[in-house]
Amino acid sequence: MSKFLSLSEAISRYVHDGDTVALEGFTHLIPFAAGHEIIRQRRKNLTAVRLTPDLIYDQLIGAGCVKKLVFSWGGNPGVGSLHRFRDAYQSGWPVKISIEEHTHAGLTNRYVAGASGMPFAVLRGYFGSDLFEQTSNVSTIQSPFTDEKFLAVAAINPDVAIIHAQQADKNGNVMMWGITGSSKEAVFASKATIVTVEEIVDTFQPKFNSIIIPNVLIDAIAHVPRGAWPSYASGYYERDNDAYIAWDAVSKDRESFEKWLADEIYGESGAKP
Amino acid sequence: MSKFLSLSEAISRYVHDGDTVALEGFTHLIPFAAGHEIIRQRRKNLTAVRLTPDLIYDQLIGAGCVKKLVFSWGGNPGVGSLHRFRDAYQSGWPVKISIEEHTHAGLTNRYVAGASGMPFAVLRGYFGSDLFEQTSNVSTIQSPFTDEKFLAVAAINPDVAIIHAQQADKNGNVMMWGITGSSKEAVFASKATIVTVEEIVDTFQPKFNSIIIPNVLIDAIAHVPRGAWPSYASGYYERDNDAYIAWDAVSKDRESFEKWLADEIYGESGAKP
Amino acid sequence: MTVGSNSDIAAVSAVSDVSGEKKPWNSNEMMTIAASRTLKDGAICFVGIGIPSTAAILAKSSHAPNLFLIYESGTVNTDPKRLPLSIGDGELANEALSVVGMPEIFNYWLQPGHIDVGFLGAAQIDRFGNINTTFIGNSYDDPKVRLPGAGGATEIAGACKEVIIIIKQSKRTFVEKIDFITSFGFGDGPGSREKHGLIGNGPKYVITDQGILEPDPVTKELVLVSLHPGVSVESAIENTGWDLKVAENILTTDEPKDFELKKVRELVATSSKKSE
Amino acid sequence: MTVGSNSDIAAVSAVSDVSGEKKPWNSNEMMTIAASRTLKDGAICFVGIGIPSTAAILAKSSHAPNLFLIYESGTVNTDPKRLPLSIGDGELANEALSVVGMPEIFNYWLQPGHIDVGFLGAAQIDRFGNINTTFIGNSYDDPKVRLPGAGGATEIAGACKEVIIIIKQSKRTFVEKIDFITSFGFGDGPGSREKHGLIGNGPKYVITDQGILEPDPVTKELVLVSLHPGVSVESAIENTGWDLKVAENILTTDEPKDFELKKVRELVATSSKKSE
Repeated sequence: MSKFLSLSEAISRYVHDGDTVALEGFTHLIPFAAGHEIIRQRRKNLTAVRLTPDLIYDQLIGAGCVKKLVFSWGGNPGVGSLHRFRDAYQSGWPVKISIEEHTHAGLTNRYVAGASGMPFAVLRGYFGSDLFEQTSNVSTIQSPFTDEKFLAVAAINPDVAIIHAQQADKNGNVMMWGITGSSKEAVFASKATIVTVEEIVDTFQPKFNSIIIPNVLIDAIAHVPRGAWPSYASGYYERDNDAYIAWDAVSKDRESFEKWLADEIYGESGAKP
Repeated sequence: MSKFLSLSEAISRYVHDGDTVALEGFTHLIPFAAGHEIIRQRRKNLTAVRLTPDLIYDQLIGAGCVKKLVFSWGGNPGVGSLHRFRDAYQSGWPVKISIEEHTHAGLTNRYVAGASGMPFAVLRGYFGSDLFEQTSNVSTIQSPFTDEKFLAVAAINPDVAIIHAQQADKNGNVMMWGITGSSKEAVFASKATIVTVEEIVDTFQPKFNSIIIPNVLIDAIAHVPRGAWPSYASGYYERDNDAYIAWDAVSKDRESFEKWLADEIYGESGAKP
Repeated sequence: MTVGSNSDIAAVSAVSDVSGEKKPWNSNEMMTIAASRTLKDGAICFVGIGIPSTAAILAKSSHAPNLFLIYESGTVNTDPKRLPLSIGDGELANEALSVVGMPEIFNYWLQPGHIDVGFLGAAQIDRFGNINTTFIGNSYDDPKVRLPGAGGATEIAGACKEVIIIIKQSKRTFVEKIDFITSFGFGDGPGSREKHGLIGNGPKYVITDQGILEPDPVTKELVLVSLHPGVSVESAIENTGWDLKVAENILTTDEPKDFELKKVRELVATSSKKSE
Repeated sequence: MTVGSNSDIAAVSAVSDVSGEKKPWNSNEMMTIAASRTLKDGAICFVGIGIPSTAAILAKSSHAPNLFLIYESGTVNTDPKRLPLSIGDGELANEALSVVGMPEIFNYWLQPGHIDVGFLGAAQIDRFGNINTTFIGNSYDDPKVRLPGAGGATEIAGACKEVIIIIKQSKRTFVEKIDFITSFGFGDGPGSREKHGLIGNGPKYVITDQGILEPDPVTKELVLVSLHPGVSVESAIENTGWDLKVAENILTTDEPKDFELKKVRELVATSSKKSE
C-alpha cells in the first residue's frame, strides 16, 4: 500500500545492493530523478532491466551501480551511442557489466509473464535471428494444438519497479497518460514499486489514454516535480532535447563524466535543469 | 476499414450461416439489436461464442440460429436459468445444440490468443476442475524454464465479432467506456467486426476508462440508438432490469417464447422498449 | 458460479427461517453478516453479486472502510452505494477507481495471487470444500439440472489467498460426493492443491445458514467451528450429507448487531425496489 | 534498430552527395522521397524515427493522406506535424487516435500480421536482405563496435506484410556475410522464412543512396531495379560487397518533385531547429 515518502527515503527503503531493478518509461516519463538518487546512494551490483537503456542507464552504469544490463535497444535516441555503457561493457570501466539482450517484443513479454504470475510467456519472435543463440531466458515451446514451434521467454519479476507518473491522488493512487510503454506490466511484475509524480491532486480528471495504478500495487510515492527531466511529462513539460545532445559530449570520456557526477549528482546542485 | 451501414445490411454482409460469431459485451453494452437482426435474417448453424450467454444467446438459441455454444457462464444474471438454452441443450428444441464450456479466465485467454495471432495462450487454470476433462480446446503445456505444467487454451478467431459501443466518429473509429469485458480482444481476434453505436460524434471527448477501436479493425458500423437495450450503455441509459426479470416468464415455455419471437422480432414492432 | 451470479438476489427476500424459531433476522441476513465480519480492512477482495456484495458493502460501511473490491467485470477498487444487480452493473463502474479489461483482471490481478479473499457460492460442496456449479446428475452430457458453470470460480478457487464459500446447508448441498468438481477446494485432502499447482490456500471459511465451517489444519476436512444463534449441532449434522466433524470448543456466532441488520436490509430493500 | 532509432536525424543534415556531381538534392532526401513513394494510401505502417518518419509524413501530405501510422511506443494512427525526435515523442502521442501499451502494440498489432509495411534500417545487410543492428566484429561478447540492438526490428522483419529497408550502400554495409543476423530477411534463400515460421513476406524494397533493390521472386536475392538520377550501375556495384545482380531493364528513379523536396526540407529544418 502506497506511502508518501521523500525520494531519498523511498530509494533507501526499496532499492538494495544486488537487486533487480526496472526503471521503466518509454521515452516519456523516464524516472531520471529516481535514477540519480540511486547513484547518490551508491547502490552496487544492480541487475538493471529496461527496454531502452538510454541516458538514465548510461548514468547508472557509468556511476558503477550496475553489474548486469537486461535490455532490448541501447542508444541515445536521436543522438548516438551510450558511451558509458560501451566503456563498461567493452573495457570494464568502472566495473565490468554483463548483458542479456532481447527484442522489444521479447522483453515486453518477459514483463507480461511476470505480471501474469506465469514463469513464461509465448510469442512469435526471435526465430531466424542470431539473438536466440546469445540470450538466456529464451527457449522454444511446441504448440499443443498445431504443429508449430514458438518462442518462450522467461518471466521477469524485478525486486523493484520505478516509474514516473503525472499525478497521485491523496489516497496514493497514480494516474498516467500518454505513452506508458511497458510500465503497467513492470509494476504488476515487481515485488515493490516506487512512483515519482509531478503533482498530487485531490481527484483525477479524465484524460485520453490514461491508466490508473491502484495504491495496493505501490509501495512508495515521492512527489518529484520535473522528476522525468530531461525526458518529458505530457501535460507538464517537453523533452529537453538539448540535454540529450549534450550528454554525448559529457559521456564521451571518463573525466567529463566524473565531473558531471561530482557536479550534478554528488554535488550540491543535484541534477536539476 | 469501417463503413457505415444499416444494421440489416451489416448483418447480411458479415454474418453467414455456419459462421463462428462472438457477440461480446460483459453485462454492459450487449449488442441485443444486432442479435435480433441475426434472428430476423434467420441465420442457421452458428457457433456462438460469448463469456456470458445471457438473454441475447437464449434468444438466438431459442430462434434456432445456433448449433454450438462456446461459453463460460450461462444464466440470466440476477434472475435464474436460461430456459431456451436448457431446452435446446437438454431436449433439442428447436434444434439440438452442443456446448464447449470454459472458465472466464480460459475463454478470455482464448480471445487473447486469437488477438495475438498465436494458436494458444497459457494460464494457471482448470487444474483440479473436472472441466478440464470435458472441454475441447484445452491442453497442458510444460514450462520450458521450471518444472511446472500449465493450461494451454486454443486460440479462438471468430468469423465475426459484434459489439455495441457508445460512439463512432465520422472516420469510423469507435470509442467505448465503462466495462468493456473482453470486447477489445474479440475484435482483434475476429476476421470481421460489426459495431453498433449509440451516437455518431464529430470528435471524441476524454472519458475515464475508455478504449478506442481504430477504423482499420472494423468492417461495419451501424447507428443503432438503444442497441444494447435491455442491457445498458454507460452515459446513455441504464439497465432495464424488469426486462431481465420478465424474460424468465417469456422464455419458460415454447409457446410464450414463440409469441415473443413473432411479436417482437419478426413482427412489425421489432424488439424496442 | 460466484455467489449469486444467478438468483441470489431473489433468494434474499424469499428465504424463510431454517430453525422454525422466531428470530428477528433471517438466515440470509445471518450469512451475509457472518461473511462481512470475516473481511479484514485493507484486504483485496474478489466479489460476486448477491450475498458477497452485500457483505462487502456492509464491511466497508463499518469495520473495513478500506476494503478493496474487484469484480470480474473489470471494476477495480469500487465502492458501490447500492447492491449491484449484475456483475457488471453500471454502479460498479461509476464508483470504481478504474475499470480494466477482463484479461487484466484474470491475468494480472487474479492469477498472480494479488487477491486476498475470493467469494464463491455453490450448488454442492463436499467435505474437502470442493464445489460444483456446473450440473446436477450423473452425466455431464445429459444432466438432470444444468447450472451456470464456472464463470470466474475455478481460478478464484485456485489463486485467491483465501476463499470464502457461502452456501445453504442441506443433504442436497452438503454431499458425500459432488457430481462435478467445478472449483477445487482441498481435493481429497492434504497435498492435493500442491499437486495441481494451485497457488492460493483454498477455502478458509464455509458460511452456511447453520454456522461456520473451517478446514482442519492437518486433514483439510471441513469442521463446524461456530453455530449461528438458535441453531443446534444436531441441525447442522442433520443437514450434512457426510459424517460432519464438529469442533470440540464450538462457538456461537455473535448475533447480528442492529447496525449490521439495518445496513443489510437497507441494501436488499433498495435492490428489490429497483427490480420491481 | 528501426531506422534512425539512433543518429539518423543528425545524419540527415550532415550527409554529402555520393556521386560528387552537383545535384539540387542530397542522397538522404532522395532516399526519403523514394521511400515515401512506396507507401500506398490506407496502408498500416510501422514507423521509426528519422527517414521513415519523414517519408511517412511526406506521403500523408501528398498521395497517401490515409496512411495509418503506428510507432512501437504505442501511438496508433498518429499524424505528426513535425518530425518526432524520439520514438515516443510527445507529438506522436498528441496527434494519435489512441495510445496503447507496448504489449498491445507487439502482441495485438504486430504479431498477428495487421501491419502492412514496416521500415527498418541497418548497419549491415546481405544479399538476402538479412540485417544486422547488433554489433560489428567477430564476437558477440567482444565486439569491435556495439550497436543498439534489435528494438522492435526482429519482429517487424518477421510479421509485417512488407518490409522496407533503408540503408546507405557501401562495401562496409552491403556485405557478403553480416556479422550477426538481428532481423531475418530471406535467410539463405527460398523457403527460409517458412522454415522459421515467419508470417510476413519479408523485404519488399531496399532503398539506398544508389537506388532501389527488390528481391528476385524466385531466388530471393536482392536485385538492383532502379538507380537514382545521376548514379551509375558501376557505382552501385562498386558499393556492394557481393556480386550485385542488376535487373535487365533497370529503371531510373524519378527525380524528386519540388513539393517533395520542399516538404522534406521543411520537416528536417524544423527538426534541426528544435534541437539547436
